[in-house]
Amino acid sequence: MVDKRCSLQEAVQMIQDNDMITFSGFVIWRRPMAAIYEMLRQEKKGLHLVEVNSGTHAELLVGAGAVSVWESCWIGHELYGKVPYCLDRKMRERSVIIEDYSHQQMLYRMTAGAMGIPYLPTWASRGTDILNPEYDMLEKAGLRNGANEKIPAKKFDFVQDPFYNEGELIHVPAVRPRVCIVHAQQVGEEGTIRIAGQTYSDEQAIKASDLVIVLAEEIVPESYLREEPERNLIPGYLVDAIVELPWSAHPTGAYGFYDVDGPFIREFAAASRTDERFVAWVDEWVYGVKDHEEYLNKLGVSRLEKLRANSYRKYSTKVKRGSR
Amino acid sequence: MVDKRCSLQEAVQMIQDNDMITFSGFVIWRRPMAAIYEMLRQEKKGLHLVEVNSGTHAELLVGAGAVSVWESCWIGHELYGKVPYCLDRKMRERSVIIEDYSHQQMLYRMTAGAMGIPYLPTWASRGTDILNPEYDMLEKAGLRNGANEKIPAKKFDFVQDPFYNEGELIHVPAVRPRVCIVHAQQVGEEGTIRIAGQTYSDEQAIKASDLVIVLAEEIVPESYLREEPERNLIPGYLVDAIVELPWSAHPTGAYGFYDVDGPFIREFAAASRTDERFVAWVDEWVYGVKDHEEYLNKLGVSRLEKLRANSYRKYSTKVKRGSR
Amino acid sequence: MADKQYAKPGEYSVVDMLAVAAAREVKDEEVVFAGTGLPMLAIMLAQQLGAPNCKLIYEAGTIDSKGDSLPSSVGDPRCVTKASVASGLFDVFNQLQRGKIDLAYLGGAEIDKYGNVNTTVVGDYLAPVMRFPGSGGNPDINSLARRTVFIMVQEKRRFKENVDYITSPGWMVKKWPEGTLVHRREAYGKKFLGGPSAVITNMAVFRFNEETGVMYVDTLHPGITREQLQENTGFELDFSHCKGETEPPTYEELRILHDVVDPEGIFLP
Amino acid sequence: MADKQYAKPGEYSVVDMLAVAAAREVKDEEVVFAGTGLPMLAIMLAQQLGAPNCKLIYEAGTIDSKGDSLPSSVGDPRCVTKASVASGLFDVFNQLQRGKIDLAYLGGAEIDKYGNVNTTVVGDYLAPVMRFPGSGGNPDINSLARRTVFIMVQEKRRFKENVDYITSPGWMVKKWPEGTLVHRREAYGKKFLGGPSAVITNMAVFRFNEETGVMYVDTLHPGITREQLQENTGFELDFSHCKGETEPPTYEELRILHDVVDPEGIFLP
Repeated sequence: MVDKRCSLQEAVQMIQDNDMITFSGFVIWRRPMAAIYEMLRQEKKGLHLVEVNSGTHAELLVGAGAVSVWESCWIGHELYGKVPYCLDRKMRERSVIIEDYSHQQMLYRMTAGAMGIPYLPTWASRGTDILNPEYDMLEKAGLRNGANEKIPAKKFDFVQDPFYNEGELIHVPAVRPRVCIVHAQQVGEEGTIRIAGQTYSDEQAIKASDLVIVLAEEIVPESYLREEPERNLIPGYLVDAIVELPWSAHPTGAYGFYDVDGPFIREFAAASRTDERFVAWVDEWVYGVKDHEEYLNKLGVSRLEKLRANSYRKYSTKVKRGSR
Repeated sequence: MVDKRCSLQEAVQMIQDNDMITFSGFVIWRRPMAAIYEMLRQEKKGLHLVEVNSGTHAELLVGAGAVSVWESCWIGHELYGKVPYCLDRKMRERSVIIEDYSHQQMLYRMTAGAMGIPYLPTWASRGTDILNPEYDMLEKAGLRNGANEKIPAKKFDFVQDPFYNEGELIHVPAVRPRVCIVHAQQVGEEGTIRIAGQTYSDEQAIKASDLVIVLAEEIVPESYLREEPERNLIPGYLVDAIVELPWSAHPTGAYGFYDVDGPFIREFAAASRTDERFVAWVDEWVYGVKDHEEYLNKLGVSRLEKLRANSYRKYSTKVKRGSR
Repeated sequence: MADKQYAKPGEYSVVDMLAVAAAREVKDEEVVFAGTGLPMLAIMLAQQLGAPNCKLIYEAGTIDSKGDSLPSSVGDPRCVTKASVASGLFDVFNQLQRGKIDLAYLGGAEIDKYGNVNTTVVGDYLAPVMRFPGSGGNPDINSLARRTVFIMVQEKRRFKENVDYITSPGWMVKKWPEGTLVHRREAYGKKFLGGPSAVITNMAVFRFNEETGVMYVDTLHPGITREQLQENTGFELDFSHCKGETEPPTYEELRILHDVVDPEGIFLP
Repeated sequence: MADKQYAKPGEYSVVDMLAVAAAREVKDEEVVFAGTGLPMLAIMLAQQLGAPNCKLIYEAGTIDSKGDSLPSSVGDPRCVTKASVASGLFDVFNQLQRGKIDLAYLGGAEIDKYGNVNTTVVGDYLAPVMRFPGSGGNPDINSLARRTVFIMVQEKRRFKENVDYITSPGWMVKKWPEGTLVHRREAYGKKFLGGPSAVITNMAVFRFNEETGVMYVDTLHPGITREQLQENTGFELDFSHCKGETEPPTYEELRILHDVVDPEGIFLP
């Protein structure tokens, strides 16, 4: 059996400049943040992000200048920051191409990739400017010419239903990322992935991608996961690299392990307002630490222990979330 | 809260003659057999079966003359009978219309129904006679004229991929059954369904259908099922009727509860060779018993106890399966 | 209903009024889609009051959860507590498209008189002034739920004659490739399931004439005048169907909202 | 390999030979789709021998199971034991279409010289003589796995110049709407992933010339003559690439097959 375990540095070295890439998680939950930081340290460039939805992790990559194309439906920090300042800045600088789809459309694009078909039909979001043919930004940038086999020839297609005569559907093209980086609570030593709680769109993101890197809170025996195969999401042969790395989703949260570190994200979101403050923030929290272990030590035990989930409730009962 | 619990008789009364109908399970596993028997007792007629795959339950309905259209990919009794004698007989009599699709095509048809879209694209089974335009039997029978809104205008469509230029895909029309009858191991009193083991295509069949009837081995407290919502398949609001009925999949098997009753199916398969023997068999096992309880008593304790699953292994360790 | 004890102006905040008015939109047994923030408060309040059996769906993949700790986002583990099903986006978006969602609560940065909402950019899309977070599931939910209720802040710059970009479809939507505005019924044809039924702000409740697709004032919150409302709106308001004052929060509603739904003060400071 | 102890004719059955020959088709680490019956025996034997890390997928929805009790069907609870994932058809058929399946074992009632298989009807489809069970997943798997191995009974009526109905596609398939026979590579274009690589019967192993799409005899099972094989075949056989005799089962293979894989005698009486 092939041993897929490796260090975070080795795993991130598998990502190439200009890769089409996607991630596990939902906005500020179960994002593979330790790998994002390491991508910045390794100075990845020209990434083409395709995400069912986006969040803090992408603001970091965009702010650091690692991203050339962003295709998704939403970016922000939820309660901890409503404006995606990095993407906003790069958009106005015209250094990042933004291709807007709706959430369901992005989900279906990823699902089509996972199903091995080039598109899926949907009724979602008809009548909106998302479908405005003038707003096909990859086309405007000349990137739909077939030179890059990962980029489809069209943003959308409109097709009449010939079966039930229900009208005009939207066909959305599959996305087929070269890389998916996943944060999971548990992975077996052969690669079986178990996600606890909501699975978001992880199954589709993983199955649509050519190369799958998993950061897991813990590696557990396959024999344990195989006692209840109904609870597992992904078989091992779809996984290429496994990194055991506790707290590797911080500051995003992970069901059963830890809550979102709201103040941390709020500080980052505030710092992201200007390029200078963004640079200072990453100098401190990314380049200023050698690796994930140093990052955790910088955060300190008290901070992490407050975030740690109650094992019955699956979320932290110690974290202060509101004004009371 | 609406109380959805009812008797088997009441639940089966919800099925109307000429309904488009589908079932849970896979060939000879987790078929709602008690409801099939009751459908025969209530003399349902003109049913339009749409099934991802078919099996013993459908041979019974077809043999009894309850079926006018069968759309599926496979029918038989696996190891216990390779020939679908009832469908074969009705086919030659031309009293049942057979519309052949492949397994993946039927699955995608049901999935399209569950997704609320009129079709799905697939690459599966290109180059075969399944796609022969001369073999569109609903068209030949004049049933694709729009009079029945459940029947699509075409059997297939062929469409070029405009996004990645990968060639000609098959579009298969959604199926939208009026009724789905499900056998589940557990259901909560509000209708939450938990299926143990393989879920086959139950999720798609249930979600594609307008009316859902569940036969459950046991009704359990919702609070128990809600302790682990990741393990549940279907929320209660998608369920219309709940019948608590142990052994209601017999002679098919149910993961964690009982094995397939091979000799019973083999006897039925043998009896199905001629109309006379079929009639004698249903006279004994369907019309000859008043209800499910009488059926179970006729089977007897010894027979059922041999089939009962070992609670760790999830299958019976007492049943004799082979020649040794 | 006769024994309802209404709170008086000053005893509740505008956010309280908003949450209470929104909660009253849901009927019992309905299946409801809710996003982060005020929608969560509204639906959880409704579950404690007139709609104990309404089923709450979160976009990230949970169905009918019954937790006792308010989630701060739809991806929060608190959304999973005592749910009927915890799954993922593919489950819930498919149910939406299948027509299983009765009501959805949504938000928006800008809205026009037809209920078209913008959450994407300020200014020309091809030379934008500012980026908003983007559509999320707003247009999907808004195009496929049977009724949607928008919860918004009432400001002149947010209530516009025309939004810069239609992120989420109202009653008059764009028909492509021409981009002409047509009625939603015409654009959606057989797959028309419904549309925006109310817009609830800190000042008023608006509803729609479903034939013309135009928004009108249904009720004004206690203490708000027509003039104040018009001053905070960027298009001319239709008061011809105004029924008067919005029913204020009751003490019981306020108690539940602050003590049961959001005792930590996450969305209600 | 030098110390292999081959069983002699008479010490094994034709079914043993079939299962052993089929098991030798799989390479270690491959992802393999298997159906009910002999395919299960073949793949489970392979896992005990040269391919301990091959991953077995069952159509009903289990992936890489490692049970110690032979399933009697792909829907059997025994398929779930110690699996990596137990899910449903939507999972496994999507993986198939995504190109993740290296090898599949299939069966058939009739086959032609191009590897086209019929499991649907005997006679004209519009006036059929007899109904078979139907396609099942055979054509899906056969059109989307990288290699497929057919396990069949060698009879003249089953090995036909042309099958009555192409249920499952071989190397020369029908192009619709005309129905003309074209090479699979031409019909499948960019989505060509592979095709039938072997047909294993009780008498011989066949392979395909992938350019012409025509089946040829690769090896004859011990004791079978070319004349006997031709007598049991409905089209003229190509012996020009025949490598001689099929490697017979070893005593070790027979022991594993009967004592470990099918000790209950479900498929091996």
